[in-house]
Amino acid sequence: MPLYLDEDQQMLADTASEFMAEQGGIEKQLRHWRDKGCKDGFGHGLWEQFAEMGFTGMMVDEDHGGLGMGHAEAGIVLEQIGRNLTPSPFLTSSVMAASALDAASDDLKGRWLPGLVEGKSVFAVAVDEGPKHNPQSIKTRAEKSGNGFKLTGAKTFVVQGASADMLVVAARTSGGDADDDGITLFAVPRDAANMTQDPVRLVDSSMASHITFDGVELDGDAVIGDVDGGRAVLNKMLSAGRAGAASEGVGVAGGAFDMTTEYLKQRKQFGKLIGEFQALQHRAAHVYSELEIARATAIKAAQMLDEDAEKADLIVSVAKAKVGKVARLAVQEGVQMHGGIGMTDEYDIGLFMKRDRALHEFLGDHYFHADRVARLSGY
Amino acid sequence: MPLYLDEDQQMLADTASEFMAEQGGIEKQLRHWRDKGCKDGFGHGLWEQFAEMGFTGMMVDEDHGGLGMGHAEAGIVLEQIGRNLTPSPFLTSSVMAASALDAASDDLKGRWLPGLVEGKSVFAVAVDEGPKHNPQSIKTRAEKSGNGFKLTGAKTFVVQGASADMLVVAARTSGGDADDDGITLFAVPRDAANMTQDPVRLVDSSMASHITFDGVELDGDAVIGDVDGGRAVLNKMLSAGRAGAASEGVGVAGGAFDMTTEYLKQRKQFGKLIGEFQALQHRAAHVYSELEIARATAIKAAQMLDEDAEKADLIVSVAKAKVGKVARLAVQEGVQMHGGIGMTDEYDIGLFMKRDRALHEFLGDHYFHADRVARLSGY
Amino acid sequence: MAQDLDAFRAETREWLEASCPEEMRQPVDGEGDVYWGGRNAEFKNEAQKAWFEACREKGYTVPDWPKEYGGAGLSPAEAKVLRQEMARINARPPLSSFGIWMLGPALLHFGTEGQKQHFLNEIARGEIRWCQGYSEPGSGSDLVSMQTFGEDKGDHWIVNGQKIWTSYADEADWIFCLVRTDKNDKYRGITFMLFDMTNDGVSTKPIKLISGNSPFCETFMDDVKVPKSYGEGIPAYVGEINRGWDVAKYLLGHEREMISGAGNKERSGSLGPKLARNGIDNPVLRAALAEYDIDALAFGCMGEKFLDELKVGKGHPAQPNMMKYAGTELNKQRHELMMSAGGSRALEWESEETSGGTPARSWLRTKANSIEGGTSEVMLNVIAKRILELPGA
Amino acid sequence: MAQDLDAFRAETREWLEASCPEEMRQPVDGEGDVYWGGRNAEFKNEAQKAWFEACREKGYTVPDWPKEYGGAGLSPAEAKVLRQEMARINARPPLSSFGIWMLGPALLHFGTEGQKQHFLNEIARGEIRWCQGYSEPGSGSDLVSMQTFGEDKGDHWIVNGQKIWTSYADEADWIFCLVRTDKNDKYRGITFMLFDMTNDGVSTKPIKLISGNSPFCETFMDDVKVPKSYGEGIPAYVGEINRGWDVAKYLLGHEREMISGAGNKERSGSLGPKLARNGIDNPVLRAALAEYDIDALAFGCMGEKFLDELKVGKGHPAQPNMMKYAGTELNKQRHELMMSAGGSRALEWESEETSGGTPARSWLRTKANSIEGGTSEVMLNVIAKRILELPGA
Repeated sequence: MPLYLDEDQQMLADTASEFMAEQGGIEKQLRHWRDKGCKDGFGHGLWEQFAEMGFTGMMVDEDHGGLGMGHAEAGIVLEQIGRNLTPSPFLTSSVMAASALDAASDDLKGRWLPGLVEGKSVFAVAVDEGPKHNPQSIKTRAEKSGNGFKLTGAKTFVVQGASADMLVVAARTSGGDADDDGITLFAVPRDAANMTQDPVRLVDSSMASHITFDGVELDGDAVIGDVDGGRAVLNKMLSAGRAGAASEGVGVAGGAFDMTTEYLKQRKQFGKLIGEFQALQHRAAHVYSELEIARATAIKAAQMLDEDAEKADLIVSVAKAKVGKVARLAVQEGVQMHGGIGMTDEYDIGLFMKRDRALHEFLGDHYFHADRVARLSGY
Repeated sequence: MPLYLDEDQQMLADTASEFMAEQGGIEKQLRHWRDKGCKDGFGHGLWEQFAEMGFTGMMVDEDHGGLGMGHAEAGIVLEQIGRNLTPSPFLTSSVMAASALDAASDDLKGRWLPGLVEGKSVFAVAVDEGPKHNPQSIKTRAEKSGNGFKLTGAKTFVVQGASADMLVVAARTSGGDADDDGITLFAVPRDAANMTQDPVRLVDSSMASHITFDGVELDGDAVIGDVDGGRAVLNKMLSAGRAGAASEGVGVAGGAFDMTTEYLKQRKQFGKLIGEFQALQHRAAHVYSELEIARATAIKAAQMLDEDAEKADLIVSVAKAKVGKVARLAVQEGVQMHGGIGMTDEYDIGLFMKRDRALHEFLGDHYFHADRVARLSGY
Repeated sequence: MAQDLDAFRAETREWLEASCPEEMRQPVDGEGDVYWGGRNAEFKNEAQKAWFEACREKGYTVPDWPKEYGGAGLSPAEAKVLRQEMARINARPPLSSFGIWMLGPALLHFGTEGQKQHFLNEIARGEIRWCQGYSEPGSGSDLVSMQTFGEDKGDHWIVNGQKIWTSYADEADWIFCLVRTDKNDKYRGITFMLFDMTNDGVSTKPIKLISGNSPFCETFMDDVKVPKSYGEGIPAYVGEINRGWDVAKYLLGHEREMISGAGNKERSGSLGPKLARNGIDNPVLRAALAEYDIDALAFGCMGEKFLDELKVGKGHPAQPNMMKYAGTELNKQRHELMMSAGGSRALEWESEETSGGTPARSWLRTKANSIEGGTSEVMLNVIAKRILELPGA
Repeated sequence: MAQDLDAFRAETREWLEASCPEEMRQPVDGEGDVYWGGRNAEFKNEAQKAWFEACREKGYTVPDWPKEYGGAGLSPAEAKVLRQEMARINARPPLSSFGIWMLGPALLHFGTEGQKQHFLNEIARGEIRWCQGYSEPGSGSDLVSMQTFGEDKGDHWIVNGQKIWTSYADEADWIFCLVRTDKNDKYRGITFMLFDMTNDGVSTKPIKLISGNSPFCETFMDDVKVPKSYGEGIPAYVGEINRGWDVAKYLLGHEREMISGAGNKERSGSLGPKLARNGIDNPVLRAALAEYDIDALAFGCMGEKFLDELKVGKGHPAQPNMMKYAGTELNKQRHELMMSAGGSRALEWESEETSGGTPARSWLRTKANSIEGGTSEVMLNVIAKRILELPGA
């Protein structure tokens, strides 16, 4: 598969770009909900528009009302989401939870997928248990209890957890804290008893929950996939999320970079456009190079997931790490080159820096993925 | 002690600077001996001139004919050595071996120090046993044998080993490979039987030996300090060498940087002096900043050794690492800014890059010292 | 001499023991703990008041200023002892102000005797809170291109224009302000004016920063009447008319020196040991911390060298620019690493556990370090020109 | 189509099996293993000769050139199959030359039919070894400022001047050379001339590099007589007189594309797994390798995207400049890390264990990557100007 967009993908990119700029723009969405102090951190109306565009169920197979598209196409939408800093549950619901539900029973699919496709439901994923992403260690336990399970433990950094109708929760049903085996994924409905959410606003104005499970009773049919065999589903969901986050990160970096080059062409100091200063030109050209490389890597990672390629895991981590480093560079250079006004809330460039921080941390920062690249490479 | 040179030190700096530029310059020493294919890699005549200047024995106490100066003063001479790429056994003989001999018996001092002070003798140190510096692990063994010891093992990267009249060899007399205890230092004369040297030329035109000890018989009075108690002496010798190498590295970096800024003021392209291009100006200004910081750190490390300060070890590693990083930056920017002619053997800038490589590797590169900084800091 | 200092130290220790309330021996935890003085100042609590008043009586709000201007007239050595002893018990500064940090040094250097008597005493006693009017929307790095204009009306000027980045202008009483008084001379057409913020035509508007805080304002001047004198020997400007750029340059240098010196402590400390308390599991993050610690500890050595050289007048006069550049870039990196080590917890913007998002807000605040007081780019330009003497720089 | 390719692959495999001697299926280990052709060429051994001659007969020294010019006329898809099959058995290139890489593409694009017939066949058959005369001592990055002058004498020029960085000029037969033919027009006053290095007045002097090797020369032209034509329809210049800069620019672009593409394989591979075979004990070095591997594998993705886009004419025309910049900086970093991992052993300059200092010499050689074929600084200038369209760039 060539590493550029084919005709269909280019059409999708154009559609997504236009839609997101018009409906998902910073003024209309991010600032609007932020300044209102919205408890969701995103607009349900926009989510329904996502559904009308076919985005919400784009990775759901056609038998369940979706479009049966792949990571490459989701990445195209995510790049536009990133570029416009559009707050939405797309990554967690339509990419990650959808990936997990792909392994679920027909009953479970029938229960949750229609709402997703229609843009009525929002899903969240509960994996992390500490401030740094470490999915190898799962301490939240689900013990057999009658016909079902009883869930005990705590999760953190559950993005949009409080807005979610259903949470995909990774729990341990057997084995030790860091074992590969013994993981089970559960679809936990929002109204489950003995589940307490403590939602907090994050630096990028999104909401994330600390969640406590204090003996949450779950039916046996809440299990996604096989009992004790959830690691593979979890890994697939994480890969989908990481590749998606990489694509979104390319958008964040690209948006920040475009704002910055525009500013270089407008702002005058010392009687010159600041874009005329060679030191800034070279730094901008360097960011451009890095950004192109990051974009290619994100596309490649998505394609490899779609092809179920052998080294997909490695390249997904490479993409998450590379995009992480490059987006950080792009927002840092963006704020610095904007000078004083870059520090003001009135200008958007700071919003890119904030979003990069949260997105970069989500599902493993570049330190995590650099370490993973080394491990996967055998050193 | 303030972090600038006092009056005496300034005098020493002026003397050393003038002497090294006149007698130890690149044309007269490095290129001369290199182009002759000299098996020593340095000139014995210059070494005798070092003695006349009082340099060879500057750290030897006055009772043994030296000047009783400290690491700060040795660092002043070493910075000039670095700046002129002067090949000499100063660092290994006058700083490291002298530091070890400070712990030796009067007999041993009497045997070796006069030759050093007079510039007649050259010493080398044999610590490393693999391509990466790792003095914690000493596998070369010295077993009791009659009145003395029998040495078996192999050492590598013994700078000027083949030119040395005496080698300070770190060997294990008891304990396991990585134990702190059980190390003994020996003063091994050049003509010791069953010692084989395989001298090789290094990238900077210096010579270093791979040495095999195949049952080398040593008298008991070849022991420097206490049997089994050599770790402390070894550490002191290594600290002296590392702080000295940092000072020399500051000189290498400074010499390369000065050559480069001179070139920026001479070379024209696109109708301008290339030093007028802001991108190069900013890079040069950045190197300047880093270089000043590195210099301050090297001075501080030497002073702390002289004061036997508590955290001297930490700051010595900081200095070796920081200088390593900065000197590398300075030579890389130097070659790049010189463009094509920087790649030619005819210009000196490449010689700075070569010397930096070898010096940076000696006694631990910045990776080694970064790891050590973390360990010494408890993480 | 050393004996005198020992006596002074003992005396100071005793006085501090008696005068500094327990509550004032805690680290400052946010803006609320800082006492800025001024007409509308209120003390947060009795302890703050008592501590301020005790210091004011001793001249310890500005310990190294002469006694006749409200200071304690301490020698540099004595002032250092006082600083050390205050640091020993974690004593908070009794009074913070731009009058102390900025205007004071300018007046001590350029002011008339009348100005010193009048303004310095007010500052030392915390009666007037000052703000600084330098930057304008179109004049950031290129400060000298500023346009705020004062029309000469004989015994007064009529000032029109807009300043930006005026710290706490909405809470300040007076402003020291660069005003163009000659449009024909870029450098020699600026006057360093002092005037009351309650004058007609002065208005302010806070600027909300990405950190969510608003320590800076836009300040508008709309036909503001500024008299040329506030009485016998008290001109309303510092230095000479049209020579305000000399004062401004002096203060910029002073500011960079202060940033270079003052910021040292935090910036030159290693970070790894602190963060390691919560564990550093990731070896790549550990490596990044080690590389940072090398840079930070090395910068600490440079800070020491810089201050040592400053004391004896060694060192290149443009060296503060290098210190400002290196120190601020380092501090940004420090906060990046703190955020990375903090993980998702550090992302929180409003939670109690983070005292209202302190890590994230502090991180964002540091991004201004390399912009305010001269951008890193301007610092590099200055180094290239004045230290390296590169052509055309 | 795919079926045809399968057949071609089978056929190629069979031919290679029969024609490529065992000794030619080893990685090239130094200059001695490369066959450059030319008047004075000597084969290193029988196997090299047999392999070269087998390829020459098939047109496989330049497989994608038309048959009438000595190539095999392979389609891009067929050429790719041949490359793959040769790579599969590690087959060495039968012939290397600047004629194939540089002059050939220029002639294919700008040459007359007569030039193509004459020169391309010579190149394909390895009869003439070419070198390139571009840079001059005063004209590196600013190539167009070159001064070598050809005085028009009617049916010939008299050329005087000096070139530098002429690769293997001391072993080359002919040179393609930029010569100024109009001093009044910087860009439109250069002619792309072809002439014999045995002409009177041409002399060369090898340049010793920091790696100890001398692949480049200085080339001096002292009253060299260059005829304007080598026969009917074979002008002695490519393109038009005074329009050589167009040819030069085309070739520079081609060179950057080639560097971007060709260098990919090594540069886009990860390094950690290779170095880890000897153990990586230091966690900070391991972290640096992981960071490098991320950059290298990511650059590999970019390389793939770049080539995919090149095939269909997508991608910005200045994109090769970006690839050249990123790829060469990466390759330098690669060798820095290889040296660091190699430790003191890698410092050796002459030892047998390092095959005469290969690690160190290769490391030093890479420092030229970001200088030759356009410096990194020039690449960044081009990106700023042509892609980002920044003002005044």
